[in-house]
Amino acid sequence: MRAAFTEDQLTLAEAVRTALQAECNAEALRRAWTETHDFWPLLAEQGVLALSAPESLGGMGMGALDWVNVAVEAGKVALPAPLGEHLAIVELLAEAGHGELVEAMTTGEARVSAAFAGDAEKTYAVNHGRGEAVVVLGPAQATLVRQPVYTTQATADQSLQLASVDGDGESLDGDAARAFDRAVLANAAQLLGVAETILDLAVEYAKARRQFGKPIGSFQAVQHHLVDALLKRRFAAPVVHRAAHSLDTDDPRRSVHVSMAKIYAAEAAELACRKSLQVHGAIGYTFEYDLHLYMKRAWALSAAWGSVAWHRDRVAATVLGDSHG
Amino acid sequence: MRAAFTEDQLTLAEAVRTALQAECNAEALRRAWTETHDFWPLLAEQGVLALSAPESLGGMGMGALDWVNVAVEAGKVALPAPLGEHLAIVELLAEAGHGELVEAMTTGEARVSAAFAGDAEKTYAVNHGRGEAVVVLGPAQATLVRQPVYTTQATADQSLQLASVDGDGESLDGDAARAFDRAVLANAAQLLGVAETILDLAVEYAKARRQFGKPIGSFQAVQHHLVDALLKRRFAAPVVHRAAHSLDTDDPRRSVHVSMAKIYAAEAAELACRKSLQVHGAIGYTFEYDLHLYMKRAWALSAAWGSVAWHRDRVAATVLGDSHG
Amino acid sequence: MDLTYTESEQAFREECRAWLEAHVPRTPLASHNTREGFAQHVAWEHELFDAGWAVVSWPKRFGGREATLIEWLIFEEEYYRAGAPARVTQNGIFLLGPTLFECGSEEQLERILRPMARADFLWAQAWSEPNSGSDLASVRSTARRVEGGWRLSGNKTWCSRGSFSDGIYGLFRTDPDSQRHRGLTYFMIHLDQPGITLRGVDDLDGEEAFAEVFLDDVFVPDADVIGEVNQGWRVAMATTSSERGLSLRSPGRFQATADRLLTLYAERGRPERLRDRVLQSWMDAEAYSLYTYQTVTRMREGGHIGADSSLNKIFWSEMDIATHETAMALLGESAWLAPDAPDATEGWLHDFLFSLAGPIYAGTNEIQRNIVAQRVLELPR
Amino acid sequence: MDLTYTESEQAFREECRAWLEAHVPRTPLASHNTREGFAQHVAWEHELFDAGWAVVSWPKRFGGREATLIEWLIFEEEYYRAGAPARVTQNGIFLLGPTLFECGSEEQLERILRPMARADFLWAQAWSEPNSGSDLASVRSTARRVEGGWRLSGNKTWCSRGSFSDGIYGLFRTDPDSQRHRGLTYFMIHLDQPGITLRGVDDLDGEEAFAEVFLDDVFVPDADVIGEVNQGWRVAMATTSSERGLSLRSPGRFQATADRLLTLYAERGRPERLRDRVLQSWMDAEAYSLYTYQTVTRMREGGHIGADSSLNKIFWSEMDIATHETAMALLGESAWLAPDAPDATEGWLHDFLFSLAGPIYAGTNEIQRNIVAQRVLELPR
Repeated sequence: MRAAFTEDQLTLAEAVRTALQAECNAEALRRAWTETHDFWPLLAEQGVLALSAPESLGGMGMGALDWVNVAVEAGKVALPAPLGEHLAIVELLAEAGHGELVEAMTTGEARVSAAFAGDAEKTYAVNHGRGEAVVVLGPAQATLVRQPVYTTQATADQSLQLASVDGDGESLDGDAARAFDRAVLANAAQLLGVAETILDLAVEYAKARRQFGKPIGSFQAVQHHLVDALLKRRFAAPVVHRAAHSLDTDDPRRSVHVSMAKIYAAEAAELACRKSLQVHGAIGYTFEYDLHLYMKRAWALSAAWGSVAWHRDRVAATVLGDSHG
Repeated sequence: MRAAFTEDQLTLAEAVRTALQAECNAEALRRAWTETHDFWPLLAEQGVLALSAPESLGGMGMGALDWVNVAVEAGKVALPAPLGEHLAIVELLAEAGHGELVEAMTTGEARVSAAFAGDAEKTYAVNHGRGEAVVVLGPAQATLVRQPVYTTQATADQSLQLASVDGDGESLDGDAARAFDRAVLANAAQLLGVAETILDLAVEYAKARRQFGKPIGSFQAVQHHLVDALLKRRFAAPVVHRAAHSLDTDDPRRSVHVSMAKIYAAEAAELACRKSLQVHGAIGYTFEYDLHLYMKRAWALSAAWGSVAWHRDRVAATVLGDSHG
Repeated sequence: MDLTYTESEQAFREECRAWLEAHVPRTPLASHNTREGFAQHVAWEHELFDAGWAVVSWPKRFGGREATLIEWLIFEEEYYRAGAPARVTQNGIFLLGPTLFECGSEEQLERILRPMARADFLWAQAWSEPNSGSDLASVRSTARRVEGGWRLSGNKTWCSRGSFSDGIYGLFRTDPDSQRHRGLTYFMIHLDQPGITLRGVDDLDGEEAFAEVFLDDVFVPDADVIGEVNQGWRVAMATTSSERGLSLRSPGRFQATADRLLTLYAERGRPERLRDRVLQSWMDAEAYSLYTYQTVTRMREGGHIGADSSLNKIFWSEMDIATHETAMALLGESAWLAPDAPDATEGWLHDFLFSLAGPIYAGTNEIQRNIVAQRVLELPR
Repeated sequence: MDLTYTESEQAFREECRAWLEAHVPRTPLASHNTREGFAQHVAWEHELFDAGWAVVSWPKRFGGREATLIEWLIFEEEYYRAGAPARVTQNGIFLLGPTLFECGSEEQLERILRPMARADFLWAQAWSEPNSGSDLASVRSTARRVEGGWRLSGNKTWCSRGSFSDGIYGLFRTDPDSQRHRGLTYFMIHLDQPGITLRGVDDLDGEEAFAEVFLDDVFVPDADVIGEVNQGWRVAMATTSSERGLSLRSPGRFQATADRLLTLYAERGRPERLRDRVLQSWMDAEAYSLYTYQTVTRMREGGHIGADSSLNKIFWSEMDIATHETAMALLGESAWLAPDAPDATEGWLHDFLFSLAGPIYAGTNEIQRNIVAQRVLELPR
């Protein structure tokens, strides 16, 4: 038992952090609203796109514990690209015999996103809606839509292009359930990241902003708001890490652990939004201040890949042996 | 529309308050653990036992709006007697032709309690377990157990004697549903009262207790705890009052309104317990301080006559048209 | 306690309902935080005023119909139930208006109230300064005595819809040696005066919901001072306990939202997993309404709302967020689609974002809790 | 990240489990907050110590088995899973013990640790004074220098199970001119000394869970001072970041409770209406365990727990209440029956009441939140 990441894992995440923080700041997110500010070449160059692909196909064959913190870093900067989806599906596509496609994906030449096949009528794929294919992925099945018909759907989070997906799909012959769990984990990891940024902004603001002759961060109510958000964020992290471990070890309770990761990370991010906005006050409510860029991402991520309530049902079905919802 | 009590109603509650506060203080509650400290003669003398009985049977024929604040006063002092049950059932017994029994009840000679016929296997009657009869009352049926076999069941709330009830019962030919709603309302009103006492104790303590060179009531965290409890208590009151009105006017949504009264009052009382204990700190956790007398009553009342979750199901069934639980 | 409506209250409700059914625009207006939408809302306000519905509780001579407070609540219920437009006059009729009723001169009432109520002259509040948000008394903007009036300089911010308004009102320091609450005076300022610069500030929706106003030696005549010079704090506080003020947020809006939530829940197939949250929102809207009816009854019988308005604000603002969060959860991924997306669902996103401002504006909920602690529970400062 | 147990960890677990299965009393002992029950618990501690399980992570020479921190967590998991008795030695082995390891002399270690661990000498903490609860530094009790030691006077309170203990430890003001944190010294005091009066204080259960201790010129030899004179605050604080301290509350207890809750939920027919609360408790116990394994790993690799222990405490204390509240809700009316009532259900009532003390003792959660705000988030005071 050693509940900590390896040096290699931390070094990888650190390298990605450095690259992302340099390129994907708030200014870049704002540019992404109007221009096509494309981070995919950067990710390819950093080797990030190859992380989870099999070595036989030019990938690095890394597991969830290796890339989970990369996804956290993507979340911190609200990376406007479906990196989590990419990391989740390459292995499935490889299993299903789409080796060439996977090779092209690891270099960034081919772009394949994924969409959650949940209870709703429509499925939405995040970003590069113009990608050549979409994997429609549920907890038990996966289909590959080769020539998807996209309908672009603008969202509150302007840097995140969403598209509803139509088109014929072929069933993918691989471990769909595992790929689904990877997608959920990547989503949870990004939520963890964005929660941290949202909270950091509030802490910095609380130190700087003065009212009643002192920094607002010295007021007990403000302090306790921020501590509550920190608490949720801190206790969510090990839950996300454990889910990565369970994916890599194929733990019999893998799906429970992944759903818990989503629940804890999403709740942490949502609480961070509430508390951070409240501590900021009016300034946090404006378009010119950066907070909303990250809040909107948090909300979008929370709604994607199954809501908290959906995942709670999934955990309950296994743990409590009931079949609610 | 006039959302306020009449002068008469307020005067009655005031008179009962004066009598109860004089007789039923914390000292009296402690005495009630060991001695039989009987408040029934006092209630008879004050006319309280006759309030809800028909005038034809020597009662005062008063409605729920008239007695609801009397029940609040009983809650404030944690009256160790099944007054709510009494107020709830006299009308039903009169309807069912038990006029003589009702007459004896209004003078305090006969003692009849009531027990909730819920989902659980057992039914428990509050206090005077030695009473000559028990009405077993559910949302749709009522039976009168004439010679009940009691098994005394001590509870955490030592001043409140509970007994499980066995024995043959005769079905009561009256409006059981209405009597049940009255019992729930009386329970909610007492919760409202005891919540107030619990909160008052905390406010007084927060003013007196000093730490870090000032009263703890000047710390924002303590202030906000108490405000949260006050908020719940304040917004619960009109919900309870409306339920009384709906009983008196036989509103088509009477049962929804009564269940809401229980939900709001119980949650207010439970939050008052949590916040008051926290503000008191260790002293509130001791047997020699009075807080626990009222907290234990709040918990007991909350569990009686259907839990919050039970009543939430009842409201949902009508309002949301679903049949959960 | 009589929670049934009198015949005349019932008649008033039916009159409201009939008029609103006949007149509320069938297609929703554009957002009132845009210039185009604001103009549409102003036109609606004209129609409302001309039919006598703009300020029902005001005296007839100012365009009201002298409705009781209960009737005002009924009007609000019907207004929101009908899905009628947001009130762009609200910072006039619910904030400045009550202030004038309490502290204004007869001349001011005559001159200002009707144009305010008819949306012929639009008012925006200007309470905050860049360094004075929660700490309302730390005003730095100044007013200097000149012949016939004052010269105002400084910087006011978070003026809602200030970009589309004709005037603002707020506190300025008239006694340069004064500290905090003392030495402030309550001014009304026309935005077309020389020396005024306005910068629009966009909200979370990206709409120009606020303005920052820079004042450089702006002239304001004595006639536009409310109450006494250096007594501005008292004037501002008088408003907060006014029965006509925004402090008494009407329950109609929340009940209408709760009803929409119930509809949405049914449309989405009554998902069990969200049942308790939907139920809580509906019950809380009821509770808020019942509480308000008790408050209004007390006020009709001579009581004051006082610091209770802070309890109100905490309750409705937190309820409002919870309700909209639940709606977003019911909608799932499509909740976050922009209004112009093909699959967008109407209104909830905008309203959710707006609900988040509730615990911030008009005094943060932290400040409100402080006020309740100190004034209702009488805890020490 | 390797969340699987090594072979030796697994072997350790099996050894624990086998011993506990063979030795844990089949009938629960009487409450350790009663004199009778306390004695039963002391006998159990003897058995535990003699078999080498009392202080698994301690050096062998003091009766431990030099287990790793991970093994200690495993031991705790097995201990609670087995339903073994509450630890009456806990204020010794988890609080005073770590203090001695950090700051005690070799002589003190030799003299005090084994009797403490075997429950031959029982220790109670004496941190609070009647006017010094959350404000721990406002100590008024004094110690006066005398030949060979000190004379202590004052009043300590909330000494858990003080009525059944042999000694207490706490801070006394040795520099009469000092203020707050300065000038305090850390003493161990034998309760059989002349000048000591003890008053039992009953808890919510009506059991003598606490004692108030009055000291009137009580002699304490120099040998019973821990660390340096006037440096008591530093000594007390050193303990809070000790990896052996109570500050690292082991997850085993909460996981065992969550498992019992799941059983209760199934027994009560899985009432849908309480599902999400049951689920949340189970998940939170998991989350707490995962968090603790990360903390312990960090500490094994040279890290310190520091102010993080405050985050821990907030989490477990609030989780513990929620879990017990849910159990009470599952039990309904019968939840509140006294232990001797015919229909009583075992244990939950007592444990619920005890859970309520969690956010109060060992520093209220308000104080813990202040600490996290100031030391972890580095917000200004």
